Amino acid sequence: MVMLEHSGQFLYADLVSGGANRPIWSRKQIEQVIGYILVAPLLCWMLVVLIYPIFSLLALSLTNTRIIGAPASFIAAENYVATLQSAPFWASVARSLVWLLGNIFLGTVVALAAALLLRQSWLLARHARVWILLPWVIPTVAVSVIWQWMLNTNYGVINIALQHLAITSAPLNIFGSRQLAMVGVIVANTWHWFPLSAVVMFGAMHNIPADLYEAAQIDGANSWQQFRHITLPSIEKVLFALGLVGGLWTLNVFDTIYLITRGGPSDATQTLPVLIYDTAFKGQRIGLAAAMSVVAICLLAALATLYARIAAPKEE
Amino acid sequence: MTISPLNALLRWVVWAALVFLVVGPIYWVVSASFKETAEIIRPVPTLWPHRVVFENYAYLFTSTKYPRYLLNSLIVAAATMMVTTAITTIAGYAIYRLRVWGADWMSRAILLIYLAPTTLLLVPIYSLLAAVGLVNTLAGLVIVNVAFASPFCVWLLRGFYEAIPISLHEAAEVDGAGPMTIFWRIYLPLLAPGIGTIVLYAFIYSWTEFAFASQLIVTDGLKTLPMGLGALVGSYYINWGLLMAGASLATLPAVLLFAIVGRYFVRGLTSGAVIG
Amino acid sequence: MSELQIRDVHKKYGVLEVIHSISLDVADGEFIALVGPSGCGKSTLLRLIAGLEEITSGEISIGGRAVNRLAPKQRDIAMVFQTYALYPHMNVEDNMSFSLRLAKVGEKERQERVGKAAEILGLQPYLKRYPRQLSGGQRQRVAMGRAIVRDPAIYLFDEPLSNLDSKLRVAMRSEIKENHQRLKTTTVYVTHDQIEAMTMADRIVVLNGGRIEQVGAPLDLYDKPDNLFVASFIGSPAMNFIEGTIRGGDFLAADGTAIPVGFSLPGDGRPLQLGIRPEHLRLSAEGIALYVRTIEPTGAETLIHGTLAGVPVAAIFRERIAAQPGQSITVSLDVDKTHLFDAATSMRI
Amino acid sequence: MKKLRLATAVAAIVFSIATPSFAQQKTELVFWHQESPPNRVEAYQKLIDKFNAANPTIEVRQEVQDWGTIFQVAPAAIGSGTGPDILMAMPELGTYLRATGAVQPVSDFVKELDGQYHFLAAATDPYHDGGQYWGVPLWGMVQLLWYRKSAFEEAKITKAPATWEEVAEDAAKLTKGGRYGITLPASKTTATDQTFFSFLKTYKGENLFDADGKIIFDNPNAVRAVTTYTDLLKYAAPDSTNYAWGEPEAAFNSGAAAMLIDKGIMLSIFLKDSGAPAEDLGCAPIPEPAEGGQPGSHYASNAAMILTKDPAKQEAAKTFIRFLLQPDNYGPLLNAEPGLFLPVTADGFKLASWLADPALTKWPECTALLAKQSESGGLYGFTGGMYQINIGPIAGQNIIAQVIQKVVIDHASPKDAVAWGADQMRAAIK
Repeated sequence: MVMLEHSGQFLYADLVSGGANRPIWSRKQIEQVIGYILVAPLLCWMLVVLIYPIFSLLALSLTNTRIIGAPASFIAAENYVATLQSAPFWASVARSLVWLLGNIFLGTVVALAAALLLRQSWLLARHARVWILLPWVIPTVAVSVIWQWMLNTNYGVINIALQHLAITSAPLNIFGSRQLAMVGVIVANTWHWFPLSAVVMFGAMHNIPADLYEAAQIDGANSWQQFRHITLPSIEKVLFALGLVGGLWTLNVFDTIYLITRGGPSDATQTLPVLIYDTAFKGQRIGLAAAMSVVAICLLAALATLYARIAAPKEE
Repeated sequence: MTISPLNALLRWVVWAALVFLVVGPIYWVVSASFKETAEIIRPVPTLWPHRVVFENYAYLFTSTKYPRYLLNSLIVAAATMMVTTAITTIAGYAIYRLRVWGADWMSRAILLIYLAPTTLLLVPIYSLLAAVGLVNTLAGLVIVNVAFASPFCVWLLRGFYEAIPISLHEAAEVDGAGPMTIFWRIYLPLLAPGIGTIVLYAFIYSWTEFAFASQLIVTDGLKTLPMGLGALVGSYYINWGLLMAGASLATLPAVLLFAIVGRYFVRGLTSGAVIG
Repeated sequence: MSELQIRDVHKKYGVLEVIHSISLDVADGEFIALVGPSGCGKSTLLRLIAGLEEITSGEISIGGRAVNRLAPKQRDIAMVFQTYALYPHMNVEDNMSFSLRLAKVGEKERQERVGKAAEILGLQPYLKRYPRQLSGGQRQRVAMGRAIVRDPAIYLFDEPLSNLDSKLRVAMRSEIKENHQRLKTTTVYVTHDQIEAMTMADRIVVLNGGRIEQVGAPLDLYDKPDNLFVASFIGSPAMNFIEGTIRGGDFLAADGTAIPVGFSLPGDGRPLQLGIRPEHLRLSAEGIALYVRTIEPTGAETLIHGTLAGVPVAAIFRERIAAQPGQSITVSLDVDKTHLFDAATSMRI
Repeated sequence: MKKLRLATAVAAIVFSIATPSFAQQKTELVFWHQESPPNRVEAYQKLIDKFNAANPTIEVRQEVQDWGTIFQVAPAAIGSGTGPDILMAMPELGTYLRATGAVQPVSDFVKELDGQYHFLAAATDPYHDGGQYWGVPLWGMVQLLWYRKSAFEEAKITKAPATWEEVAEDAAKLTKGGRYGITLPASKTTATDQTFFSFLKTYKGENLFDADGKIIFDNPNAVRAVTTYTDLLKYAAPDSTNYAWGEPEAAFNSGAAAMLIDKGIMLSIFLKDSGAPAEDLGCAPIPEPAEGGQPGSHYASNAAMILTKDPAKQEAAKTFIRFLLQPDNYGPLLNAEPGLFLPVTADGFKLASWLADPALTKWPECTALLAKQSESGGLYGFTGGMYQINIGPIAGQNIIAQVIQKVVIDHASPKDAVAWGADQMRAAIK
């Protein structure tokens, strides 16, 4: 207990001083213990709120539960067989891929362009770094209202503008046609999320040393070459990480699509989360929806692994 | 560097496009909220309200519980923000600095959480919270929001932790500080930009969250803003003016918050964080 | 009493052993320098002493007290880091008094001790400044000040001058030495710069590959290196080596040049290395030919790089040399200043 | 069990000591409904305040839910004990919730009220199953054909169309210069389900099930109804495929469309949203096919379901429902949204407190038409005195609306679309 008054660290001192020279635990061991105590709240939180529900989902997927609270019985893998044989399931997997690729493509392009603009040093650019995030801070419900409203054929400002500018002759029936509906929700979702990517990319670009560009200019590189050979490689890691996290986020987006199109028209925007939601609550087959979810998680994991294999930047 | 007139023009055009893209839709909705309904749904839209009316807002405040929803949203977002920041900051310390056994595994696994589609977890999480009597409480909502906001925050913190030289940690150890003292007196002050970033992220996450709020909350007095806004897309009829006012108001507090502290968020995202 | 004893210390990272059985005694008040090429384990050894790393086996004791499993803060040491590791969010005064505050030293005493250290280091005008507002040398002083206020049993320095420019480095070198002479605190000083070690330390420990090659006073190491490694490491420009054998009273170099060394050894014929420091070559009318490649006159002396007996050598002369690159001069060896090493064991003979 | 009871008793005692004495015997009732627009909530609150003042032993509290999420929220809430004591349900939601076992039969109560006010059969039937009534209807909703008189005059149409063929003709004439002849929803929503059902009913295709509960949706009548509906969509805005509630009304009120098939809600919103005078709004019964049709409309009654198992609360709930149906209160209840909510009792249609609302007095003939149309109304799954407990998944997945989308978006023939829809329905109830 000699250390106690010296350090004022009760736990630490107690553990250390089995007599000043013969501590019970070493510094590393104590750090480990404290480390686990510190990480415990987060881990427990994750285990209880996320991991445990995933397992109960697993249990649910083996029953024929239709409605929460209604009696159900164990039916082994029947739901899985039904899922794997279900054409709508695979169709929505395909739609999810379209949704993913569309968002990644559009999102990356717009965010990159915005990030390049933000890098300029004049006043507007410096202020833009903050207000560009506005679309991201808006609740998804509001985002869906905004875009439904603006893309409406009768009084939507975008359609009216397009006609006034004589780009289209008749109003574009965006959420009423199979192809355009997907484009419409991708645009709305991109608008909501691109600011975050843009700022993260800008951050990565911000850390590129200026002398790299100076050297390139002396070597006679034009703007495109500078972008291609300096900017892009320097933010490669960030792009990869954004692709991974952003991709998973995108695949699991439910509210944007549901609030705008409810998966329609017909089933044109019924991605996996929408199908699963419809199956669970509209079709009243919670058990089947749980099985679909489990299959979906497996597909996502496979996709993420594949992506990591192919797209991971090489470590020097 | 001199800029040719053509380039200058191009630059203005591109910037105008960006401003239009970001602010245009928001302006459109906010301006609509000051219009009469008949003007909103007119086939030829008006760029600004012909007659500025406040009836949509007046109606929103007198006839709905919007102020209450606003308060609930603020409570939930503030609580989510505080809890998330607390648990992810200390967890980040354990994972990225104390390097507890399994730290690499943990930092990777935490992101894998995003594999699980949120919509599917509605049912099991509801049952779980019901079992402990936390459905239809703001606390329950906070618990869920923290769980979903945390993984990204831990991930963000990595760059901030790694930007702090390990020698500072060692110097403090030599100076006589234990692991917790080092955390409080060395890391916390130096992490400020990073913490600013996750604080805002967690706040915005909770602020915009809709799916779980609409599943977990059934009492009107406990609803959050997105739910209140969702409810305005009412049964058999939509009052567009009210909806626009509702959407504007749901946006406003987050915008205000951002106007005040947004630049710290951006600075945090750009300076310390070398994500990868 | 603050002597440091290191007994048979090993350090392994998994299967990789980076410190192989090191034993060392440092007397109270002694200034010890740990030198060696990068990766030799000198920094690791320092960190083991500090408690920042745990030893795998063996024992370290400070002031007679085993500290193996004690945390750094319990070892009564102070350390100055290569990067200074000043707390960026604290001003100079707070940086220096941080350890005192942790130890619950009263406000008055704290101010006193910080004031004294600041006075010694000339830091009084900067006490309220933040590290980012200081120059490199000032930061270095703050780092030292942080150590001084502690009044610890041992100071540990981890290459503290390597981030400074050469002029400042020389100045700080003497300052540290001055402080040591004033405070008389046991000091372990890690550096890769053998000049620093030579000028400052009471004794130098030469490390290589996780082992101690030689321990000794600077000039002992210089004059009587135990082995080829120490011989080549200590001294700048480094000692010249010529491979060959002893034949009679001469050293017969590999290219056949006979170099008179004035002594003979038993067991003639085994391969040897003849070592001679650059300043121990003399100009002489007759002797061995030194083919000149470059000449670097510094005024006080002249440094010549060239070839002697088929091997590259450096030579330093007090005289000015008129020869041009491409020409040859003749030199002789200062025979009592030559060193002989067994080429197989690399040990001194 | 003994321990539990003891604990409950102790808790009850502690509770009663801790609470002020006047609250001692108060029965709390939680009342859920999905009528979220603020004016409706306000109207309900007025009634509830009145009730609470008149009944010091009962405390009713309304909690507003969302039609969009009620199917997922209600069972979860009931299962966890946080559900309501009274819930306003549509028939489909009723069948859905009965699976949880929480819905209480109210046969005697319905009979008592029927003796007093005389319920319409169309209102009570969808809540009658297994010899029991499972809900007390409180209001009904029915559709009419609405049109802009000014547009008709401009197109030189002198009378409202009475047949679907006339609707098509008029729509063709009306469609010009940025105006569409008609607006119909064709999205995957209840809005489409309900609008289309009016067509289905007039084509005598209203029975989705036969007497044995087998799907018989794939019949020629249904194909004719789909054909008519989808043909009319040619005169509607192209984004009708995304119209849910709100958009058809907005299109009509903004003048972008000249005809609309919708509920009586037009009476409450037309003036404010269109900016046009009251004379501009015309109404007509739902048209019928020129040949082989019958009068009909989508008609849905909403009923109060009692979900509490506590007898005291059940009694209190009945007191509250009785209160709502009293002549003084019933009018204000219906006029929470004038025109949209219609009486479900024969007596109700004569009620002065209902008819007095300015929105109704402006269009007396439309009000009368709504009452008349209610008599020929029906609801899929509950036609001809049937009660299909399986209607939930069919309604929930909007299969009927999907049939329309099959034709409009995927260009399937009406026949194939109907056959596809029938298969979907069979799969849904399997």
